[in-house]
Amino acid sequence: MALIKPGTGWDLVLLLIMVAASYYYIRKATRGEKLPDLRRIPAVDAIYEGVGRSIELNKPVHFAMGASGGQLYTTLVSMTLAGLAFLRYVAKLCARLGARLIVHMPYQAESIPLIEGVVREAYREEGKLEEFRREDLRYHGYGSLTWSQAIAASFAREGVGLNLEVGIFYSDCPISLEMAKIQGGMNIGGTGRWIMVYAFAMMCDYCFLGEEIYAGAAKVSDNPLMVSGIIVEEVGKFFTLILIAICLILAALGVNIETLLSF
Amino acid sequence: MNFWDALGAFVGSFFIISVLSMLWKDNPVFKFGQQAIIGATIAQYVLFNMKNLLNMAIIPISQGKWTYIIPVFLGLLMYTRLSPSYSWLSRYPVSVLVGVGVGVMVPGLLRGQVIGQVQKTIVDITSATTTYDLINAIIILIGVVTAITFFLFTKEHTGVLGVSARIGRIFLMFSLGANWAGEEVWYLTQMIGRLRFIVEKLIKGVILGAA
Amino acid sequence: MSSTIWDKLGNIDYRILYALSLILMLIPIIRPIGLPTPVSETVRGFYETIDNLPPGSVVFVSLEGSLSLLDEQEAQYIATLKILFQRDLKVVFYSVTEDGELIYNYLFSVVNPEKYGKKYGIDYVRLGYAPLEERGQAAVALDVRSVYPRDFYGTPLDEIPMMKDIHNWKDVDLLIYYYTSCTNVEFAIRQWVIPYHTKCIVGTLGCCGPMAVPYFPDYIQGILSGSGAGAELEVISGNPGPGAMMNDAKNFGILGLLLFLILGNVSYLGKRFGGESE
Amino acid sequence: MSFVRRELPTAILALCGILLILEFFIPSPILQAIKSELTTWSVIIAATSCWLGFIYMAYAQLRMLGRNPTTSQYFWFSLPFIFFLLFFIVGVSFPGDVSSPQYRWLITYIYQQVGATVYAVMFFTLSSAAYRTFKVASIEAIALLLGGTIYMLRQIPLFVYICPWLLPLGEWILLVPNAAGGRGAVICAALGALAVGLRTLAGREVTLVEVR
Repeated sequence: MALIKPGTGWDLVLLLIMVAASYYYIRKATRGEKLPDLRRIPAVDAIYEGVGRSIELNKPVHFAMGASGGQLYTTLVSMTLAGLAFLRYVAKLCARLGARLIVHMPYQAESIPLIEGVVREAYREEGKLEEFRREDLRYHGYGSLTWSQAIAASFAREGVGLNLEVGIFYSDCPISLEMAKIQGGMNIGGTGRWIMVYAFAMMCDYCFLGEEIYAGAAKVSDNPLMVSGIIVEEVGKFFTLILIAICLILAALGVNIETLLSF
Repeated sequence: MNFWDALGAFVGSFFIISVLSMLWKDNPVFKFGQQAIIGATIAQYVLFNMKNLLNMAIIPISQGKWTYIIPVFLGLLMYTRLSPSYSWLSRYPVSVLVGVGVGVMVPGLLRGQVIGQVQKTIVDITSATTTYDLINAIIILIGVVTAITFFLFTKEHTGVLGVSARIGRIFLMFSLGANWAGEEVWYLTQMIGRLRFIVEKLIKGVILGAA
Repeated sequence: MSSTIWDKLGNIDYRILYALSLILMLIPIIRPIGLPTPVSETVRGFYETIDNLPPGSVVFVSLEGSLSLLDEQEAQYIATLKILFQRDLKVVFYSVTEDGELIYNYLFSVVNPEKYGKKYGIDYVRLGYAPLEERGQAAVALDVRSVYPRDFYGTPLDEIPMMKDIHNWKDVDLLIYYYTSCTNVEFAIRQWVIPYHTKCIVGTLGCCGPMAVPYFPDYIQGILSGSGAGAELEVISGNPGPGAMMNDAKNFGILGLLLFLILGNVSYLGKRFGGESE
Repeated sequence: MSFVRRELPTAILALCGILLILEFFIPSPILQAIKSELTTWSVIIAATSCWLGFIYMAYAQLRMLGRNPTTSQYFWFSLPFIFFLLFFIVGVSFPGDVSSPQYRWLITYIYQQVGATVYAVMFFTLSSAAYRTFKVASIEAIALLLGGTIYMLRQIPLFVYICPWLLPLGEWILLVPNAAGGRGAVICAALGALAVGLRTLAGREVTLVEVR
């Protein structure tokens, strides 16, 4: 019997490289050594500005992870976690600066404990636990249709200063983002699902293009351990580029790439 | 047309108009539809999940599959979030869920979205039979490589990397535009379908049909 | 501060755009116009594949559909059903989604087989619903009865005259494969076309079409994508249906947006190059 | 106490994740059985927690009513509950439950119409967004504009009739530049997600660790 399943060899190589890189950089980060600098992501800086704007206008800050942004046990869990990192950041900012935060929760009820935990903890860390309001964690029912309507209604009735949407988005963001825009809100957001990124690119004042949400999540966490994750990603990207180059050379030499990459 | 179909035409049209009126401004008709549908969809969500729970846990447990008591118990722990002093208990079910999530996510990403994509990009070139195919495959390769360089975070986008990242950005924009167009026309069809419902079922079917 | 004409062109109230589009769409729905519909290669392939079948051929129709996406495929279904019933073919319908059976119910109420002189059990059979993923399609190809021992109405397949000689892929002359999840086209290709060289034509959503195009015409002989393809099929087969009206409404509905795109760019260019002239 | 509150859940998370990843690589019936058991567990856990949404919705509605207890507020307050009961009671009281014709009627004429209309509304919101952003302002914006309009017109029969070359050009945009950009973005997003996954398994994901 083979030790590993056929066709998974290269996957294992990539995984091991990423694991090794994670180990190396997490250790480096815990020791407090200096990690490489990251380029700026304008959308991250804009969140602070947006919260300030909301206070000036005396309008609430809205946060959403998508109608189905609470997926914990599916292949999209990474985006849920990235969304939660942004939620933690914006909740802390709101608590510190005194803005009202309204969270539009996804329909997956199993994610609610995590969402409330993150918001409550953010308020606690800022020493403003008494300002945490559970009724501002809104649940809008099942599916993107009711969610889109409810979020649009909330913008119209309660106003919107900053609308931050990071997480898993299907056909729900085109309505919520445009409605925030029409109500005079400032939009910041992004998703890892490439097929929906166009809506963010077109409707947001600042947007995270695809995987920038992960980098952004690490940046807003203000934690060297999270930042080390981006460096790990970079290792993966360089590996991919090198793999493409090597495959091209081998292909030119007549090696069958299809069989090579499916060992 | 029987009574229920006619009533359906009215109810359906009312809800269609209720949603469309959101584009004009917030109004009582929209608010009615929006509040009602929240209740309706929560009922649907609960029904759907209770059915799952019955089929996947309660019936198997009654047939002697005792291990399923554990996930039911873990699921109940989720409700401890409502009490501040016991809320930490909800970390257990969340941990199982996220653990399973990461466990199914990582393998899927490796094969389908990294190695598989690299493989496709290279094989497109090696398997091209005409010059046209070959040129296209090379354009795709350039697009993939430059798009990856656009996403590099540890290097400032200047010099060669700057040019490459710019080209990558242009490819990404093409992709965003095409995605927009696909969805736009698809939603247009949906809009036409709704107008057809009102015109054919309500106006032609009920109002004119009854007259 | 007075705003120039360019500013005004760039800041028209969106609600005017919305209203304009709505009115434009309504015109052809109330009064169909019949704008020309060009027939594309992939739709021609779809039609000709059915048209070229010898009389008595067996056609399997696999339907993965969802009621909320019906607008996009309704015209395809109706036109295909009409073509199938107008010819001397034996058709087996099955669905892989729960909504599929509801769609069949609706379709058979619109395209009544009796009107075409077709009898249940002799000219066509409904097998019902089974949640077939890729493995399910493979099982149907190997042995229909392993997945559908009985038909939709609960009759064992062996008691149905038409099904007596239909057992597996050897007895299937054509597979018509409808799907709504873009990558599922590969199920049909991997489980029917590559192993058994079954002829296969597919119907799908507009957004999925381009992903099926690379398989045409080597693996699949025809593609219908979106309601537009349904209209084309109506034209080529000479059966008018809902597709033509959908097409007219699409042609009209997009005009408002195009006008606004032009206005937006005129405003931009005007501000940039002729900003001073008020 | 800290161990039960913090380390143990993190260890459970890592264990579940690593077992499932191992299952992908190692051919073993035991791992396969564990995987299918764990995935079933997840669905059961999620299904058990389904009432949480209802509780939060009810809580928010109650608080809103408490702040402004007028007659009209009572009406708006009760509306979601009335429809909840309507759907719930119809959904459980007829033979066939949610497959009964009565429940299907509710779904067809309310749920589905609202769903499809929400999709339809997006045609309008995307149109106004395009009006705002599709400007010939920079090379990137032109790429967005070209990719968008050409592929849009390719799907409109009238324009294909007037300019037949829109068909191959639209297809080309979709299959070449769109595929290229999309593929690069997908690869990078996957690597980002991988990094998040590994960090989570290592118990270093801040949002998960901090929640009490």
